[in-house]
Amino acid sequence: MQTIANLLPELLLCGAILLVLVLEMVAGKRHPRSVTGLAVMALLFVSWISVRRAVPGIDLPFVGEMQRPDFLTTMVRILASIGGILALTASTGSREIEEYGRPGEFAVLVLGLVLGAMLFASATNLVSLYIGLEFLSLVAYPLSGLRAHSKASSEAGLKYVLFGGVASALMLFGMSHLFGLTGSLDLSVIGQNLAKLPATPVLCVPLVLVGAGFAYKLALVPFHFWSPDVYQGCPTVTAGLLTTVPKIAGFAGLWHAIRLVFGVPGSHFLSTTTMGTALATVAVVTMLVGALTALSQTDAKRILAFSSVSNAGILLLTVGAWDEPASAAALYFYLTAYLFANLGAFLALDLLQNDGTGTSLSELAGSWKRHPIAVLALVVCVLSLTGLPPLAGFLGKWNLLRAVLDSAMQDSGRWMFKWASIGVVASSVILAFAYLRIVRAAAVADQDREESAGLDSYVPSGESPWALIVCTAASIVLGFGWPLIAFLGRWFSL
Amino acid sequence: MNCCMLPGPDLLSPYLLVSAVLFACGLLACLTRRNAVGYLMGIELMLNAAALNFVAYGRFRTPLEAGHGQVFSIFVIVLAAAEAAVALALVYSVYRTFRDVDLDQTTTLTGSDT
Amino acid sequence: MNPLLWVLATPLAVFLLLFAFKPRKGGDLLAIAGMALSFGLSLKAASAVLTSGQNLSVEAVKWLSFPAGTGIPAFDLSLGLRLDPMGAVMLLIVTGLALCVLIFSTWYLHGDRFYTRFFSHFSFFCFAMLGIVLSDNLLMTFVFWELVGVGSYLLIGFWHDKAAVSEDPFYQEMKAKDATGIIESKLSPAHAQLKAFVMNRVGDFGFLVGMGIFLWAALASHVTGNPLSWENLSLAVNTGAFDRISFAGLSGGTLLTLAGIGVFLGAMGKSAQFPLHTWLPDAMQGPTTASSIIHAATMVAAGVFLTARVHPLLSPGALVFISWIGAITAFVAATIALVQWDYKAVLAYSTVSQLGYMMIGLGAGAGTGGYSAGLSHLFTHALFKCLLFLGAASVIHACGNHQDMNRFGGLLKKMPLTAVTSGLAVLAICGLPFFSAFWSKDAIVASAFLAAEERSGGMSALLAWGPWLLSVLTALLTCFYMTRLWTLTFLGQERDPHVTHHAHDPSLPAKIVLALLSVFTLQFLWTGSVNPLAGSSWLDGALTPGGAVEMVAESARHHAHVQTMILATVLGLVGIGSALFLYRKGPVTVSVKPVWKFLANLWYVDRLWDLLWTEGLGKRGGALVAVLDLGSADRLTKLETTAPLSPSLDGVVDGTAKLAGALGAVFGRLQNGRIGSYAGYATLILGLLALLLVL
Amino acid sequence: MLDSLILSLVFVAPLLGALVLWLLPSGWIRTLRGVALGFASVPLFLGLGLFVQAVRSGQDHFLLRESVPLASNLGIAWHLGVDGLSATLLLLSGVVGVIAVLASFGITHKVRGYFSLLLVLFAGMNGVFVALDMVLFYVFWELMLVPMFFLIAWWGGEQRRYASMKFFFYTMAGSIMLLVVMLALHLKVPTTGVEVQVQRETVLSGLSVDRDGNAKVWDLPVLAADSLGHFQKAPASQLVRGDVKEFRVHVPRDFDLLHWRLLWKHWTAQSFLHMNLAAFAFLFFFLAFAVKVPVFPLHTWLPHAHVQAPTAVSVVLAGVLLKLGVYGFLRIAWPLFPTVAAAWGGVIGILGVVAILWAALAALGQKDLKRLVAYASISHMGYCLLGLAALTVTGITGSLVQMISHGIGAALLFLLVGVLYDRAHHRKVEGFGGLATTMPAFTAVFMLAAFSSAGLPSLSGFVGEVSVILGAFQSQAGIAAGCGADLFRWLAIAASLGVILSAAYLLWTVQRVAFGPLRHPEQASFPDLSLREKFSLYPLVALTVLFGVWPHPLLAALGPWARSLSLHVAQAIAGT
Repeated sequence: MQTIANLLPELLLCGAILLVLVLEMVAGKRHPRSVTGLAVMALLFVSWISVRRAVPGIDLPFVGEMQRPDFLTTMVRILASIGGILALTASTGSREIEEYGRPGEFAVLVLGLVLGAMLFASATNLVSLYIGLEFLSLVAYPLSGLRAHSKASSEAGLKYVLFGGVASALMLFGMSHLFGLTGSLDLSVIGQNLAKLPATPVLCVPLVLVGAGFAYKLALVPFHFWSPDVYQGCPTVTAGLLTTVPKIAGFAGLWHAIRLVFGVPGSHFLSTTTMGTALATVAVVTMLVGALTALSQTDAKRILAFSSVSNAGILLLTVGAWDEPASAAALYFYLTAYLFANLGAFLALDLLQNDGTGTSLSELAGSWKRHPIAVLALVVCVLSLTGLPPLAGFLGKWNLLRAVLDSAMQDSGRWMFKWASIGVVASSVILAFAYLRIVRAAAVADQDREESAGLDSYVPSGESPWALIVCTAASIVLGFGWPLIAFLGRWFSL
Repeated sequence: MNCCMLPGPDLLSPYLLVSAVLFACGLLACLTRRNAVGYLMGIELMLNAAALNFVAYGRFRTPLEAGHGQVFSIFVIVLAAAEAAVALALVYSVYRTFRDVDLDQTTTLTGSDT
Repeated sequence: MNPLLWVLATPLAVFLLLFAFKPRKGGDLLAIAGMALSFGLSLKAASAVLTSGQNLSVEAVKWLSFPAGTGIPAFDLSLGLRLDPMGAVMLLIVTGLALCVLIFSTWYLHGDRFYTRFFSHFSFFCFAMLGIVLSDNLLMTFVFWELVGVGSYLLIGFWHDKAAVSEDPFYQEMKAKDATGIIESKLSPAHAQLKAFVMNRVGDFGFLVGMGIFLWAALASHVTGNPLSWENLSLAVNTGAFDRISFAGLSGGTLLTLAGIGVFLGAMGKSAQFPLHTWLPDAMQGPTTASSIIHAATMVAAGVFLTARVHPLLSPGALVFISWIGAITAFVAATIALVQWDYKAVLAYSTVSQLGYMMIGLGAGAGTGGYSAGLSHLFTHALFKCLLFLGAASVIHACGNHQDMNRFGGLLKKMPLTAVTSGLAVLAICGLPFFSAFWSKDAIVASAFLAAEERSGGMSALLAWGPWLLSVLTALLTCFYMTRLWTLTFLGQERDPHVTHHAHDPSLPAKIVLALLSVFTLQFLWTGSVNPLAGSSWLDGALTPGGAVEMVAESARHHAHVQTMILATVLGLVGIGSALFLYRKGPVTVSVKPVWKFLANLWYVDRLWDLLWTEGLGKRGGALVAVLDLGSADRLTKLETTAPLSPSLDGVVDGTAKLAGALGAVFGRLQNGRIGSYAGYATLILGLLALLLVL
Repeated sequence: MLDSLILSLVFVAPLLGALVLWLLPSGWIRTLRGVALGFASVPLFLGLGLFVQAVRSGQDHFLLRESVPLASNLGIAWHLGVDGLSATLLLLSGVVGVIAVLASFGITHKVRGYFSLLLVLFAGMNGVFVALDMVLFYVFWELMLVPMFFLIAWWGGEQRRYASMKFFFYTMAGSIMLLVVMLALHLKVPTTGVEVQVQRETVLSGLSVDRDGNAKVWDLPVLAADSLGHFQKAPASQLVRGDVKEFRVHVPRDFDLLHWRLLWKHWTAQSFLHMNLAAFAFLFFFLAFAVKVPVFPLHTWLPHAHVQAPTAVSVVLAGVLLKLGVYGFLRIAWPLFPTVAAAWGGVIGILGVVAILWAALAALGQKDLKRLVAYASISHMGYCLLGLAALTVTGITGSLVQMISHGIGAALLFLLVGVLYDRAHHRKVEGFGGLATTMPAFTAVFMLAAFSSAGLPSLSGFVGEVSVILGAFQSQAGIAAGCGADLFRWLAIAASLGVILSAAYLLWTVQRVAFGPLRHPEQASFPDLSLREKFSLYPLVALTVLFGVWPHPLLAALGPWARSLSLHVAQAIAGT
């Protein structure tokens, strides 16, 4: 019972989902807002609970060997719920979502996504891992295919589900062989059994297959192809949500899995160094491919999609760096900064979209005349993604590089990470150019077509601007969070 | 591995072979089918291949571990069903918008066109 | 306050006042008063110096001071004033002439649009010039050197909005036919001032390098005080500072020669020595009175003055170089002067030629008396050339700004004073006995002779005797073209009445100035005796070089002088006679055609400079580099849209960006929208990886 | 605490100003201008006060310095300080800033945004000049990027988008590598810190005494070997007596630029990515700063930026931003890696001279006045590089003075081009001619500016150039760079050629624009300088003449600084 209590947030969310469904039935038509409101309340409560339970240094015991809500997980829970709250708030003013007309369903899906994220983040068992992954996906598919009557949206949904299916199948196949190899579903046991095995390459195949599943969730090369199409096609708010919350969960999950499986001292099997090098290689390829591809894109959402690919690569370094507390702190802060900046950027785009324009750069041209504030927010968020001081993104990047280089210098075997750090700055420069094209289109370029031709100005009802404002403000304020990263470093090292 | 050295007629390897073939078929289907539904079937095949593996591996281990395997395979079946449901819904919506479920037609989202 | 400071400060104060307040009228009086004041003070100071032989000086003030570094002591390039006998004479000449010219200008420029501006700029020039005369170190000399350049820049461009002579009908009909050597479209005050400054900069480049080497040497020998002061420099050189440093494998004497030649390059620029002389004739675009002092009497002589200043530092090698440059300049300029129709142009080229003479003298070295000869020629020339220019001013003014000698003639009756005074000056420059140049110029030729005798031991006869030979030839030419000038202008009958029939002598003050100056054409004023062979008595202090020199035997010098005297007189009479005979009736073109053309085209030196410098480096080279840097003009217009890649630095930068973009596009093309191929790529790569692991 | 408060003011005031502007209604244009001017002038007064102090002291030490830990376990501190160099540059940036604001009064659209961005830009500049913590330095360094981008992109000319993108991308590409470099340097110091040997002179340069009379360099206690050879805290008296030669200092792991000055030996022993760490770091610091200077061949962004930027922004760009590059060399690259700097001195000197000549020739070939002046800037910054590479006191002092005088001179020239542009709405050289008749005052200032940057004695341009050239002649740096002792003399000679070229292109321009007959009749109606223009031009003219005639303040403030740098490098070379 005590251990179940450690899943309190998850349980609360389940309850919330039921409540929302009920409320949807009862009052969905008359007070659509109330439904969203309830969902937001629930998430607020959950995050409050999580904050209460976020005690540095105290890892809560396993929950039936399935979940292990350690400090990182608890913190991730907070992030995920914040993401959910922001998305829900934004949805109330988003034309795309409003037109869909069933706020309840959207709310449920968002809650589900957050729940899935929480489960995936703390999974310590093949089963819970797989369920978490599937949960995330199964909620994400309808989210992206939300606007069933729009070609783009439904195509996005379909692509997502088909590609996701293949990926999860690969993962599952890998899992099955892993099970066969080690005779256990528990990651820590798997780790211990693997440690006894010799490091023959063949034995790595199942691991690679399992990795494929993660790669798909995190959109790492070569499993990133789906992401630009899906993010471009699905509603912008959703895209914002899908580029952040699942990634947060995915990295937390990967973090735990890697450490449980390979963290066994005196292992004959793959050493942490080898593992790190492999991850770093994937990371470098991912960040460069993502950045370079972003250069040639002409749609703001696609640019952001590829940038999220590149960012995933950068984040992957912290997982491989293995310098436990420091890289955990780095990972977490980067994720936080990334959440606000990236979600903010998408929300801003959504706001600009509301009066019927698309998100292609040519259509964005001159939008600063129509929505100066929204464009300002967009610029701030994008610059934060660029990693310019004094914005949050810079701090994240600085901290991440610090952790990565630190671990690289402690172990000469991790030479790859030194090059990876060069890769990080290289991809940042390339990405900067891509981001700058968004800024230029939205904030500098004049409208080529005459002012608001055929644009019915849609007044964003509700509180949606607040979400954007929060994201922007956070992107600025966190930039001064030097003490905060210092604390994070200390907390995670406890 | 020790499990493969067991005496008696029934061996692990045939199971593995079957599941491997299943998996290959599924993957092939995914890569070649231009029809969304066909693609889905491919996925189902792969999932089943994995499920089979779980049961098979469990079969040659301690009862507890066998249980683990079977439980997992049940989960797999359930989740596969759920996924199929969602997928088919999306296929349907694609059909409504495109009047077609040919995957070569549903390619409006590429970097190039915009 | 020390008189020297007043001498220097007064013109500056005048300039600042006039520049700041730009008074409608009274500016001229202020300037004259100021100049009179500084002339009076100069008299006082100079007489003190010349009689006592003691230098006057003003305490140096810190200017550029640098703390000590590793191996280099702390040093302070300070500013201080020093007046020695040589400077004293120069000081008198500068202030005196300036005063005269200012007075003359009140008549000459009367009613000009920029009347007052002339006086302010002129005062500025005087300030700078006096700075050179009084400076006690090399850097300060350089500073005022440049400021003098600015002064001349301002005064050449005095009529800044005047068009080029290519649009001036008078000029068009005056110019010698097929005289394409002059680029008329680039001959205007605006062009001339630019040309003058940049040409001087070419020389100053050498000055800077020389100064750099000298400073380096001086610091290497740890002198105390300002390492560039005249004393410290000669101290450093005499204590073998140049043996302590080496550059480009050179050391000691050779390096010293290099440094000396470097500084002399500066002098070449200012003193219009071949091949840097081309700016001076163009400078005639300025007001004639300005030319009379800047481009005839003092500024151009500053180069000679500097060379004399650094004379103790010059190695024998440098001296040979100097005498050759001087000789070539003297000869080339004289030949060009033969064929000019422009009254001022003749004077300009004769100035260049005479400056060449001075350099020959200095180049001949101190022992041969060349040093003193060169300096004394600087002084005498300053006076009679100034007189000639003022005469030119009154002639040109009288003839309605015509400068064409073809249209003059018979002015003797109309403007006798001008004619007589100019005549005296001509005789002086011809160097006939009892006239000033007889004593200075012929002394130069004599010293060249002695120097040649000395050197002929060490080097080929041609190299040794060339300067002397050229100087003798030039003596002949000088007499010829100067007489030609005077004859064509003042003798014969009026050739173009409606040019000359209003002609009359200038107003009284101007007349007085002319008369006053003409007095100085007489030799005894300088030497103190009517005996042509007597050396100067009261100038001795001014003309003795700094540092110990062993003189050539008195007898030898006397011998040389006598020879030269006879030679020069004969040549002079020949030149004068032939010119009188030829031009008594009016202009005639006597010469072999190609030679005439060659000379009329100024030996094509201007052309060459224009080709290499202005057109070549300036226009073509500049344009080329510009394109290599940013790409074609076409590219620069299309930057915003589709800039074509061009082989330029900037193009390379954009090229790399484009390359990255292309690479990205390749990845982007994989994104074909087909989910099947996506899964394909993914599993393919995965499969390869698995394969890699299995095998 | 007081020190860092005062110092923070130099960038906090502009930031506050930006905030205030943001709160004001965008309509009140006069108020906005007034407020901007007010807040921009705060750094000016501070700078002036500090500069006067620096001149008075005539020493190389910090007039104000304070370090407050920000995130202790990250080794980051709020470490600000001002010495002669910073003070002089603060004064420059203050003057240029105020004048830029004055020159911006012509801006009429989006006034509020314009001025707030301008103020943020100032904050960045001044911040860099006072920051003594690497991270802080970097933050301020990058802070300038965005405002500059928008200032060009919004208020710029017809190709402003291209120019702004190029500026942003080029500068960021140059500097982002510093992230890795600074972390590498930081992490190569053990967590417990490292004990390094220091020369006595080094200690004396930052000597302070703690309560019980023990010597400290900056804030670190100095250890000296006692009779038993144990290293104990050294009493200051012992240090001054100079009987002990060998000292040690225990340097913690942090980002303190002053501490980092002590670590060059430690880093030279480390390696990073198969390269010597010191060399690696120097290379990237050099690149980052070289882009800003700009050093040939990394200069091609500058002409675009200048041509497209509005006048006032060009003024700031040429007046201060380019100086930041050289400041980076002086504050970080050279002091932190003296041996590497010395070893690469030859290449750097050559780059400087190539810039001088190449840019001068390019300037000869320009048809656009602004682009011409831009190339003039590149050419003149070449002297800074040469003097720096020469490593003689004279040379370094020269390059410092050249920075200041170029800051004034270039600002002047850009303002003058702006004056023309406001009247004619184009900048083509051949589009003008004979303006002297209609605009005498303008012509006078124009000539003075041209003469000044052509290095005419008695104007500020001369002092820097001549010192650099003379310094190069005395330089032995060629030996340390392994290029032979003569190298720098040849370079000095080549640099002297620049004196001819600069006179050529500048005076040629003056001639084409101002002299000769009036070429375009419609320009006869051009008004001469307006009162506002005079207000922005004459102070600079005054400074040019002042520093030209009486360079003593500059030399007194900068000379000692140059000396200590020169000695620092010399000792380092001797030490290895």
